[in-house]
Amino acid sequence: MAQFFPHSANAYARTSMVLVGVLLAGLGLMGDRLQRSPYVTNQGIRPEQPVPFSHQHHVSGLGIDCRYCHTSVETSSFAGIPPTKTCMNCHSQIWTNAPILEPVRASYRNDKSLVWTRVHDLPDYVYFSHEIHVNKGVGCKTCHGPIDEMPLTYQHASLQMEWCLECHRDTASVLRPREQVFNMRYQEPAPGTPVVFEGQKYTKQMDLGHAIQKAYGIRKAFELQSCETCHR
Amino acid sequence: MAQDSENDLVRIQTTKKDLGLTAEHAREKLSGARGPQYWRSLQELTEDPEFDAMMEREFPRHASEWTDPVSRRGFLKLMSASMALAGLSACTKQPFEPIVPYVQQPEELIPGKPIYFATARPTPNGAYPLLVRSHEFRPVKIEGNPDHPASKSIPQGSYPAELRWGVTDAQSQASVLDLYNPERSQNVTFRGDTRTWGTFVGAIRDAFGAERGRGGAGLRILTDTVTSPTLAAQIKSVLQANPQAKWYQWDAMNRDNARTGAKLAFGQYVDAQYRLAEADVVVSLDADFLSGSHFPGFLAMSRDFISKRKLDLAGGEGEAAKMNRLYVIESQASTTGGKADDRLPMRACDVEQFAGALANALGVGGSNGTVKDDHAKTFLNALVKDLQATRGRSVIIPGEQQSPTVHALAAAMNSTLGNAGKTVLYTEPVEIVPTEQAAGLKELVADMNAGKVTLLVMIGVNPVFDAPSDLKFADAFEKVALRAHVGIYHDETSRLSHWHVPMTHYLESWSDTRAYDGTVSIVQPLIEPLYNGRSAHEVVAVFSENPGVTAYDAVQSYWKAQNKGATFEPFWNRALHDGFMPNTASPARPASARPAASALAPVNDELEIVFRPDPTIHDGRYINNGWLQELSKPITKLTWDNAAIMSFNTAKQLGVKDEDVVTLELNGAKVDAPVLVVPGHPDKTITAHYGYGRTTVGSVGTGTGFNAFLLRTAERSNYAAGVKVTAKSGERWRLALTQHHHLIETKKWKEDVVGSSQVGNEAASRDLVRSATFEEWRRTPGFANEGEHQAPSRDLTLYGEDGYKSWVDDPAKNAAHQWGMAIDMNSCIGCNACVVACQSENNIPVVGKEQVLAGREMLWLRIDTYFTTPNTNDVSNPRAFFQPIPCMQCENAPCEPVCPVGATVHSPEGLNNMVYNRCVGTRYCSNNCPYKVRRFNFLLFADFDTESYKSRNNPDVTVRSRGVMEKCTYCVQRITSARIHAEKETRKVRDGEIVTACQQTCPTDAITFGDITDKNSRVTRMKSNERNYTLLAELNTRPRTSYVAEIRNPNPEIAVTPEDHGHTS
Amino acid sequence: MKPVGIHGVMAEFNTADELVAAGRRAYAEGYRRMDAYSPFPIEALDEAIGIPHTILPWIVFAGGILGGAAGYGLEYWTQVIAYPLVIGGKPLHSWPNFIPIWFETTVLGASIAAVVGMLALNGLPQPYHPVFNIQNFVDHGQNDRFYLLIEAKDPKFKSAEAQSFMTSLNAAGVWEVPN
Amino acid sequence: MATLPDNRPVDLTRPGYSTPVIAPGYNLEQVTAKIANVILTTKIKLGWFGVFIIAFGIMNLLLGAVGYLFVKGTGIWGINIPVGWGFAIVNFVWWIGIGHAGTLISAILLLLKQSWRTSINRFAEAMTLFAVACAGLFPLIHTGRPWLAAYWLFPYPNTMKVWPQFRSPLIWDVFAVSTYAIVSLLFWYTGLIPDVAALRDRAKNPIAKLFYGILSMGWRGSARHWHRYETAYLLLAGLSTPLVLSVHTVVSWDFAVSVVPGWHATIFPPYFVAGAIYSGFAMVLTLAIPIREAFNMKDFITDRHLNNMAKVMLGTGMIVAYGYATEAFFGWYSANKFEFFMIQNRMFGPYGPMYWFLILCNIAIPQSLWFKKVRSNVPVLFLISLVVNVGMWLERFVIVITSLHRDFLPSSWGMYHPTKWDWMTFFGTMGLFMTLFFLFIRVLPMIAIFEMRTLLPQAKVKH
Repeated sequence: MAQFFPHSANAYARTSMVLVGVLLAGLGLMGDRLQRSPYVTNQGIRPEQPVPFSHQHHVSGLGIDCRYCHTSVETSSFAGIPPTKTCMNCHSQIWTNAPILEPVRASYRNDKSLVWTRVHDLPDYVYFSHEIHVNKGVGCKTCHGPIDEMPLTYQHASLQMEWCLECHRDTASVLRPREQVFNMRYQEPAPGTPVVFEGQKYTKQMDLGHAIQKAYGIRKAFELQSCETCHR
Repeated sequence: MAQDSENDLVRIQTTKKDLGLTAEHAREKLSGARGPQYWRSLQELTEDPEFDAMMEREFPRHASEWTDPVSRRGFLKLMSASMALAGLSACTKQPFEPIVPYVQQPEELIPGKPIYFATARPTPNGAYPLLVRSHEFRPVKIEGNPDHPASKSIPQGSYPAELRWGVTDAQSQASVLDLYNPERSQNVTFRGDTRTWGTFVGAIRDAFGAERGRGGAGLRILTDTVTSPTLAAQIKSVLQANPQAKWYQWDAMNRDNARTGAKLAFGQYVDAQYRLAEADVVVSLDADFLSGSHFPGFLAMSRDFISKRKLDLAGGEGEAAKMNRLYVIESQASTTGGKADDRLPMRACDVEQFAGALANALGVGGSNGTVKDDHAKTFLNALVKDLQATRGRSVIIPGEQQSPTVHALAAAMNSTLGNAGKTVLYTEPVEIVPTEQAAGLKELVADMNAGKVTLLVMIGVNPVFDAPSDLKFADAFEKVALRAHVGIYHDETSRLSHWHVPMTHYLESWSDTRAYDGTVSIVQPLIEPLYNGRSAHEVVAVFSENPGVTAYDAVQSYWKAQNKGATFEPFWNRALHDGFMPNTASPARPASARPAASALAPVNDELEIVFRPDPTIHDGRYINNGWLQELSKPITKLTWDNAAIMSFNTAKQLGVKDEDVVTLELNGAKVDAPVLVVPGHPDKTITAHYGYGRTTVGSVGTGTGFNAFLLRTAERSNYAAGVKVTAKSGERWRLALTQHHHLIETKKWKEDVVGSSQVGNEAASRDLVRSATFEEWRRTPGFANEGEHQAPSRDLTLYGEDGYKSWVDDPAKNAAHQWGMAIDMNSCIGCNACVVACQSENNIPVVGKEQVLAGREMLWLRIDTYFTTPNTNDVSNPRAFFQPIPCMQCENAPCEPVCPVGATVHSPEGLNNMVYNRCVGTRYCSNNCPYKVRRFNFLLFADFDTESYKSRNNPDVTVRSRGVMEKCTYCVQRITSARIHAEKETRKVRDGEIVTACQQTCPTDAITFGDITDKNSRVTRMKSNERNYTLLAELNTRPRTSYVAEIRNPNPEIAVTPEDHGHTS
Repeated sequence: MKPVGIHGVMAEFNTADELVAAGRRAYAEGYRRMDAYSPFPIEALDEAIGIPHTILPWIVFAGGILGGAAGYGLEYWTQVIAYPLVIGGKPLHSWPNFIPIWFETTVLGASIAAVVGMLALNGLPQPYHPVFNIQNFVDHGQNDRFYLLIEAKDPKFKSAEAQSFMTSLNAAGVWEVPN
Repeated sequence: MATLPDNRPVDLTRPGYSTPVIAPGYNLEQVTAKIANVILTTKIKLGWFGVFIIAFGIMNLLLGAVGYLFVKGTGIWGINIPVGWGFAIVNFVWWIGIGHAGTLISAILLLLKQSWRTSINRFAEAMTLFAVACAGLFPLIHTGRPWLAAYWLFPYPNTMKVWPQFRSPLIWDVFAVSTYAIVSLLFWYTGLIPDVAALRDRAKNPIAKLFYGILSMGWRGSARHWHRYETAYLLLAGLSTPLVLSVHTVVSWDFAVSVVPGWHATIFPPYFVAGAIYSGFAMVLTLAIPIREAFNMKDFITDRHLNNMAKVMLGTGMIVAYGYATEAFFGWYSANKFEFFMIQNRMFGPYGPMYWFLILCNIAIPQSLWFKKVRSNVPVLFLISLVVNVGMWLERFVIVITSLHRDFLPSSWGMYHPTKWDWMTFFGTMGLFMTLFFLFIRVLPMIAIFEMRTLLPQAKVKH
């Protein structure tokens, strides 16, 4: 038999060429998806906690201000995790023997810290400061999402650099008046629901944003995306 | 400084509660899961009830962990490791980290914000007043106390009021590292076996009880120089109760000569305090008062001395300008000599003769002295003329290591010249009970040999190592029935003692102390003893009626006694807050020196050896401190070793060269030492720094240097003639120099001896160091910017308008600030304080001798030293120039365009950013950096394993892992925190709000940092100075760091060929 | 599925000259759909059997333009638009530094176009081809003999005629090539 | 006295007889057989096996050294501050240089219609590929964090939204070298297609048939194919020529773009390219001479080839010499302190001896090539080729190290001492190179069969 390759070999040869191309493209796409997946970012994941603390209940339900627990959010890079004492301020009065609160009481009784699991955990070469964001009109919700509706706390944003850059390159799109920062029911300005800032009524976020930029002296995009802003 | 505004809020008194927290937190670190475990003390293992009780008491309070460098470094480590395996950082999953809040948060703590505590570092010749930065109750960074007279920065009226910060010295900066050293002794031992404090007290009380009957005849207490009023009072009361007991003080670098000299001159012990701000002519008789804390009052003296050389400040530029003049007659090559306007090197023993001759010429009765060679004669005559012309405005400073006669003569001359009371004050000594320590130690040894001593308690001393060799201390020591040693480390003495008690670090326990001028500070602890240490107060209390008394009670009750009544509380709190008690400086004594008619010691022609404390590790007490070990010593640039330092000629005569091993032999005693040839060292003499060559030390100090104490006798403790030097053929001792000033070959290579002058020439021809004499500067104020080494015009760019200019010159595209730095060469005295400050602030790792030898030291800031020879190629007496080199933050940074991944880029504020987490380590940037200020982590230099050291790290700075380039960033973390502070108030950063670590610690304020677009900022004023120039300007790198050319003020009558403009030789 | 019918008629020659001559004859005869096979390139064949000039050069040109544009575009977009950073005081669009990569990508684009284009135009890969049914061709086709093939697709093709015509060219052998 | 395949004696040294690029008396079949049989023979030569094992052993040095490097970090090498680049970059430049001959021979000589290229271009190209492979290793492993450099150096969309910094010559390198590797591979493969087709039809063993069958893509020597094939090949040659020049130009920019005295010189690109060709031809000789002995290819790789290559070496060597002269001249004429000191230090500094040794290797000794006697003396030629290889490596060493170790600030001057790991890595790459090369000559035709055919009289078509 003179022919070494069967007739079908031609088809195989050509399709295999196409397949290789498709495969490479597929791998690339997969990698791109993977690096943004919750598996890598922990986005939306609710880690195990010693006590199933519900922001929904405490914030929406009871209307407790963020700063009641996160005391240093306005004064320090770190927002502050409430010491057991803070919990006991109320829970020595109410739910005094709710079983789920036993760890808290135990902690207070034995003077032994609760060990929570970090929900928002930036890489350690990233230096984030709550202080400046909160003071420049970046609302809690802007990064933490609908924290007031979370029965169990999870990470709202990807916390990846590209996500940080989104705002740093376009601050106007997220800024709100300082006094609105901790307001969980704050609505972005819209024709129906204007936002008043320094006596002015604003119906477009961009207009409001630019006004705030001017008023608060927000640095320009090319400054805020400079490396030393977050890395040292 | 930025934090200042907050200081008053946060600089508060430490409460016991905090201490509990801090201790617990530290222990958390120590018993951390990662890395090797460091138990707090063996007691943990030997389940001691007392310990359990203590744990019960303190376990509860967990400290929080957020800004904790441990996790940061842990992560970096994890990252490098896992990425090495995974290979894809984007896909490396970050592990869940715990977050541990307090149970009850101390109210003064704002998590994530540092707190400042005022305290002081006691040293034998006066305390160094400090302001210590503490993160979550972990002392991290040492700063000087801005308010204390001894440590405040140059008090020029022309500075803005809020610009106050405290200055410090290298040893103080480094002392925080000792606190965390895991190799500190951690438990009470008896003959090496672990015991408890309780058993120790019991045993000592028993032995002491036996002595009680005979008035404590067998009890001897040996301490280092005591500057603590409380401790002195405690000991005195013990001695009162036991009249037969004796107390001795011993420091290897003691001030016996000064004391004896004072006796000769005044009939009483006094401290001379020099007011150099008043002196126009300063004469140093072998006094090395510019090179570090081993000279009493170093901070104030250098500050005052330099304040007379800041030409823009001392009477302004131009005609009005005035400048003091420094004559240095010295027996070694020191920074003081390097800064001298006129310098005369000679052997230590000749200094006495010279002093005699000088006194004679100044008409001090009964003195004589012969000066042989002609240059010395011209020098002397010119000096005399100068002194006579400046009566009352001159000062003569005798060296600590010079003979009592010299001290006496100096005192006599000062009063003859009418300087006493003006440029020099005589006050009561800084130590509470001044003694002549060598004599005391002799007496003690005699008693021990005579068997009179049954109980010897040694606190903070190591006599077995550093006592004069002829006293044979160790032998006598053996004869004492019960020997107890109290010290921070296990050392030679503790090894031969029955009992050893770990002592507290000064940051760990309460005490009080006096600065060199007598001002009293409360030593306030920032953290509870990490290693179960006990303070001297507690130990001495053992011999009192109430052994249980704590240091806190002892100190407080002492001061209660001092000021009775209701005023105590405010007084106490004020003292703690300010860090010192106002108006407690020792008053000047109206003392006039009598002409000292003492015969001068005869001078022979033998080879002489000079003993000096080591510039970095002092008398050996800091030998376990990696920062100080790796700190290149001024002038010699030597690290990790000491050496037999000699001149080129002496080396030639002895037929030896660098790194040869020689045997030094002095009346019987022998020791092997490496040779190091240093330009400017006098001939026929060898300088040996003591403190090295210890046998019982931690891993850092092991195997470093040779023990010069072996040659040092009680009689000749500072210099001795007749040392025999024999070269050991074939043997070499590698010396890790950070600047190879001997190996420079230019014209003719293989010419190692003339080498160092060649450096001078090379540096000169490259115009790196620019200086002129006072006269020349008067004639041509712009000398520094003449010659061909100028920056090309800014318009010379390929890109025209959209080029470089658009980014920095166009305000529209610009940030609110443009940072810049100016370094005043006139002010830099090369004392190294800034280098350690930088290391401490920026978590710079220590790499060890081998890596330094390989050329891989990591220090971001270095002090380049160039020698120049006014009289051509005479390397025996060169001038030294000290040039601190941080990153130049070039506007056209050559490092940036060559980085393939953009890990080093420019910030809108003109910083040359280094993004560690982006760096892949091609090292191209370093190759292309003309200033070679970049440092590379060739191996995993950062310490990821020692738990305790992690607590020391500055949490605001990333700890760099292996394979990453790093460099000076103008302390970008400080810039950022100040900027945030300002932005919160929607304003620009004020001038002086940002102070870099090096600038803050500089005793002479040589470094100025600020916004160069602000016309009124100090840095702008410095840069507008005519002497301002930039390094290698012709490369058009446009550095943001510039230098102010140095002016020397030599006496024209002393023949020195004038320096030509802008050139160093 | 097994291929059916015939592919054409093939003749074997011993020298290149004979092949070229035969090719000319066949072309003169009016045959158009034919091909010649030789162990090395023979330029004379092109005009002999009327091979049109290939469009490959234009494909390569396009590839080069594409590669270059992509390269410079990437540089400009990343450095000026996507993440503008000041580098060593140079402008964002520092074009001199962008030239080397622009050049390299141009060459890369062109080269890939050349090879891929060549293979594509040649219809390769094609492991199976009717001519391999002729054992002689397999044994000598890539070595030392020369072949002329008249394809069945040729309008003028009649197997018998073609075979007799071939033999008239005193070929060393003539075969009918099954598909 | 050579003999023809049909055993007729022929005197090649007869006066007036110019050695042909292929010995007379061969026919198509014999050419194919002679080259193909080297591969298709079933029995493995013991000699080949021996050298292969040795090469493989040396290659494992590389694996060991690199493994340890990844564990410990670049600190195991002698590099430091100021000498941030050591052996790694020296070897990189050296290998890249060697990698220039192949493409040059196949491309430029093709355009210049140099028929003698045909018998050496194939393995010269192979050599190029393997040299580039060795070279490509270094830019990666010399970084501090190779596991990041491996992909951060390439532009790909990422979650950090950051990109490579395209002003850096190192990035130019990445593109230049990878482009060069790809194009050389394509060029080489294109040339191989007709030959593997021949092997396919010649092979008996079905596995070999399959292997060559797949590689040949069903090539059948159709005139239409040949037409496009020739066009493509010519175009590739045209593209490769500027490319091959660009690659070493870019490599030279790694240095010339910097500010370091001794690096920052406009002469670098031409002088580097010349040096590359120089070392490339030296390496071709180093390989060709033993091979034609071992496989008895004297009739295909004739003395004429060696002679011509020697001439090319002489020529490029002179350009390189001119480069050295210019550097020295710059140093003096620029009246620039740094430049002047640099050249002084290069000549009389601690590394001075290496400078003079490289002058000896690259300039002095090769001058002997002026003489036909030397050119036609094969053993001597072989030695000279080795000497030049050494010399060119030294040149790179001198350029990299002596420029860095004493640049601007005397305070920061230092020395560089290679460690055993440096040496292991260097020799290791030679092992890698040889291993690949021996595998190549075993599985693929080391000489372009179909091109050899065109050299035969039978291939000349009259009218």
